[in-house]
Amino acid sequence: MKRMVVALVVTLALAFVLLLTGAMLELEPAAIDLRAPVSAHLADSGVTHPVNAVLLNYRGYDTLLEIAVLLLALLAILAVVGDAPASPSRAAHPVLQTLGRLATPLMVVVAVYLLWAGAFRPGGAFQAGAVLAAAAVLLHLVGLLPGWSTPRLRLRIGLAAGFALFLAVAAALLTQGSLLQYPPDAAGALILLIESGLTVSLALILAGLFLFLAREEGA
Amino acid sequence: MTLAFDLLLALSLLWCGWRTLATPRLDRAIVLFITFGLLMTLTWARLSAPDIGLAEAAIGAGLTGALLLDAYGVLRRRSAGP
Amino acid sequence: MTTGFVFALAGAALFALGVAGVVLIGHLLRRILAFNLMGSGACLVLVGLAQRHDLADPVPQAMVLTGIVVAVAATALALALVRKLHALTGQLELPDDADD
Amino acid sequence: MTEPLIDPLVWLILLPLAWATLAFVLGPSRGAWLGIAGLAAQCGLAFELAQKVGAGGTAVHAVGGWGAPLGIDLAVDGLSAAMLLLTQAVALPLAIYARSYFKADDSAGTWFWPLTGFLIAGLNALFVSADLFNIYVTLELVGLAAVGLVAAGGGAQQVAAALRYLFATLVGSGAYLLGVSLIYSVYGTVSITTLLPLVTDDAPRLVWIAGALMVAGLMLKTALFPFHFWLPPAHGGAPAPVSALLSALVVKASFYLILRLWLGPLQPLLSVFAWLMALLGAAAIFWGSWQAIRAVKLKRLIAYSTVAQLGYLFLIFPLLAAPGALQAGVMQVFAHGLAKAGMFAAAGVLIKATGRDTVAGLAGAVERLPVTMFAFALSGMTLMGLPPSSGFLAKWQIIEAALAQGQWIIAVVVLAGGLLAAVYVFRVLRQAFLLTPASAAFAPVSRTLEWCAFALAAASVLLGLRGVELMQLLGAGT
Repeated sequence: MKRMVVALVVTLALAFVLLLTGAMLELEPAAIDLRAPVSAHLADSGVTHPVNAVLLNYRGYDTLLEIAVLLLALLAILAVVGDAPASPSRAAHPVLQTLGRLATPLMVVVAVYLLWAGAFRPGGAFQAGAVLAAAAVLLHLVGLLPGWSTPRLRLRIGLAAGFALFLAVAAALLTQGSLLQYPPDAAGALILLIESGLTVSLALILAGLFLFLAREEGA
Repeated sequence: MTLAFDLLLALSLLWCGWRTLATPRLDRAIVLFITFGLLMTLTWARLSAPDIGLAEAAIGAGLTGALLLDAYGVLRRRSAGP
Repeated sequence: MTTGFVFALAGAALFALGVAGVVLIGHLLRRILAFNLMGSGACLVLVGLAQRHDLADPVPQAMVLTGIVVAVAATALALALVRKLHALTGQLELPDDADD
Repeated sequence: MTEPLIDPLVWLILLPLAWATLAFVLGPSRGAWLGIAGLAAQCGLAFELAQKVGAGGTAVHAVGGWGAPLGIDLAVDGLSAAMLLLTQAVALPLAIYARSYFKADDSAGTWFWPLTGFLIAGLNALFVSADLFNIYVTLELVGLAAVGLVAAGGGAQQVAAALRYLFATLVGSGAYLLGVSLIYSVYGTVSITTLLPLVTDDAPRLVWIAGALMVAGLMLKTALFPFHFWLPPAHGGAPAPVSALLSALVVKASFYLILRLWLGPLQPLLSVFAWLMALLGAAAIFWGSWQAIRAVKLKRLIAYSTVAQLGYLFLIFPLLAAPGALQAGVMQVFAHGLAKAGMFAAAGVLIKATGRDTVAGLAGAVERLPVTMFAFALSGMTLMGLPPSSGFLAKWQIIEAALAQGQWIIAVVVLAGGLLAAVYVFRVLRQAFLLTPASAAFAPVSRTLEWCAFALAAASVLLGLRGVELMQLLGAGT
């Protein structure tokens, strides 16, 4: 029985890949090419790097909801793990600890650079936040940062601030005519403001995904 | 020449993905998955998408890998423990 | 064969591999891995096929950045649930649906 | 043209996001009043929007001021306005219910408010989005919030149910995402409005595959038979207010999307699958009802009833050529949404009072909890389709549309489904009418809980008398 199911699923999967491949080969050029409007409005978007123009301006609403998804996932995790005491982090070898101490400021510098660079080349809040979060995870692994228990008010504010700021700016821009409608001359500054807030909160959330789990729950 | 490289990279992605699911040992599967993430980073670079490459390396391979390894460690300790 | 097309094909295969994995594998951690393969596959198809003439297209690239963040959020939640289940029952597979 | 600053369409998304975030920051346990106040305001906004749409056709909001296809458009027609109305109207009484339901030290209750806020925001955002990729993000918002609500503070069974649900919902949205990718590769856009004139019935094969993937993914999320396996444990195992939200609203969201695609851009392609959908719908009615008839646990019974009632929604697909079919489908969404919310709410009261989740333990319930049992019976009336309830109106409209097109077999399925529903509803009522056994101890239950359940159930019946307004709203801008 089990074997038949495996054979069936594998056959179906293979058939699907073949069908899809065949259909892909028939593709003709797309009816609409968004590259032209993306670059045509780049000057008004507040950033010069096209991907970030899409991410934060043209389709900024996607990004707003995506941050909501990330924050929500963290809330759901907190709801699942419940109130468990944070585990003490295990102290690693002193050499590793020194390395961790040295690497952290370096990673903070890299994060700030990525945030600033996002306006005109690859980089931005996500990458910067991820690097900061990686620094926190590293500190935890070498025993310099304990796992987090149920977050207190200050940490909760930090986790939610980036999203709240983004939401507030989005709503405030309704005065311009619609949600997230940046005025071209202020777009750059507003996007930088949002990205700075996001970097801090994203770093905390991404680190939180790790550090809230890094404890012995239940048992 | 670049086509050969692309094909090789695509095949390694598939092989790595397949081994992730098929290899009997869980720790190896996780290491293979992290390798898969790094190969994906390379792939995004080939697709002239360095933004995704950066995000994949940091989030896809890095953070997800750390989460998986940590979970594996806890589960193993718990199973081995009292 | 362009770079974009090669990786779109690989993406299609990865997606199928991931779905088959989620359906067939009982071990929960591996199911999470399979789900991630599936997500990566869909992202490769999105960017690869849009760039089948090897011209970078920022719109699908931005969408994939969104997709990656959503995937890590889902993965973290899934891992939290698996760890909780293991703490409560010692199991790493889903029990049969109890009262049917 | 509305003043953008007070556009109800936008605030229906921003407001729940705001109160959900605030509920988290201020401490998850302080969310109750925030949530209730927010939902009350949202009810007003949804009514305002429905009136506006009813009068003027559609409302469109171009986020960022770019307009599709470069930007993302939000668009509301009669169908989405109706869904928004239902969402707020069901969520508000359930929020009042939840405030009394969760005890102060209940860890599930502490997280209920922020998670529900994100859930409602996701649903509202989904109903107004006119962009396929944006819809993917809203689907994930809804899915992860729903999984979190099922798992919150729960034991092993709840966590296992949440995991099953999580994998189902992730595979569903994964398939949807691949479909969107293929659509983008063919047309270069994911805006529904832009796609509408582009997709024709001689579209390349890739578009067919994309349509099949998206609909299959959404069917998995709607728990259409045979993809229903995840629903009974999740809806049956969660706390009562959560079960009510999930059964009344969350599964409807993915059904709404199937309908939106079917009536919208994918219409030229999907019609060939109409009978397959109806067949699965009929199978869902019979299988779900049969399982409900056999169920030992009360909430399991109600969850299987959801599987069955969702089946009716898919019976309308072969009939969509007649305008009455869409109205019938939406009426069924409303009827089941209100009735099932009322029924799960009533079940929550019964379980709190008897201390256990079994049908057998209900003996004496009519005597001790008359309001709750009356609510249960009213909900049951809607599910069976007895006049004058909205369930009757929905089923009658399906039968009418079916007979008008000579599809009598669909009419037979609807009638048989009503009889089967009567069997499982009367099974519960009969048990509740038994004399209270000497051993039975009924714990006292808050009146608020009873009356919230009653309000929802009564609404499901009374809507049958005011169905015309809803039909008029649906007619606007579709």
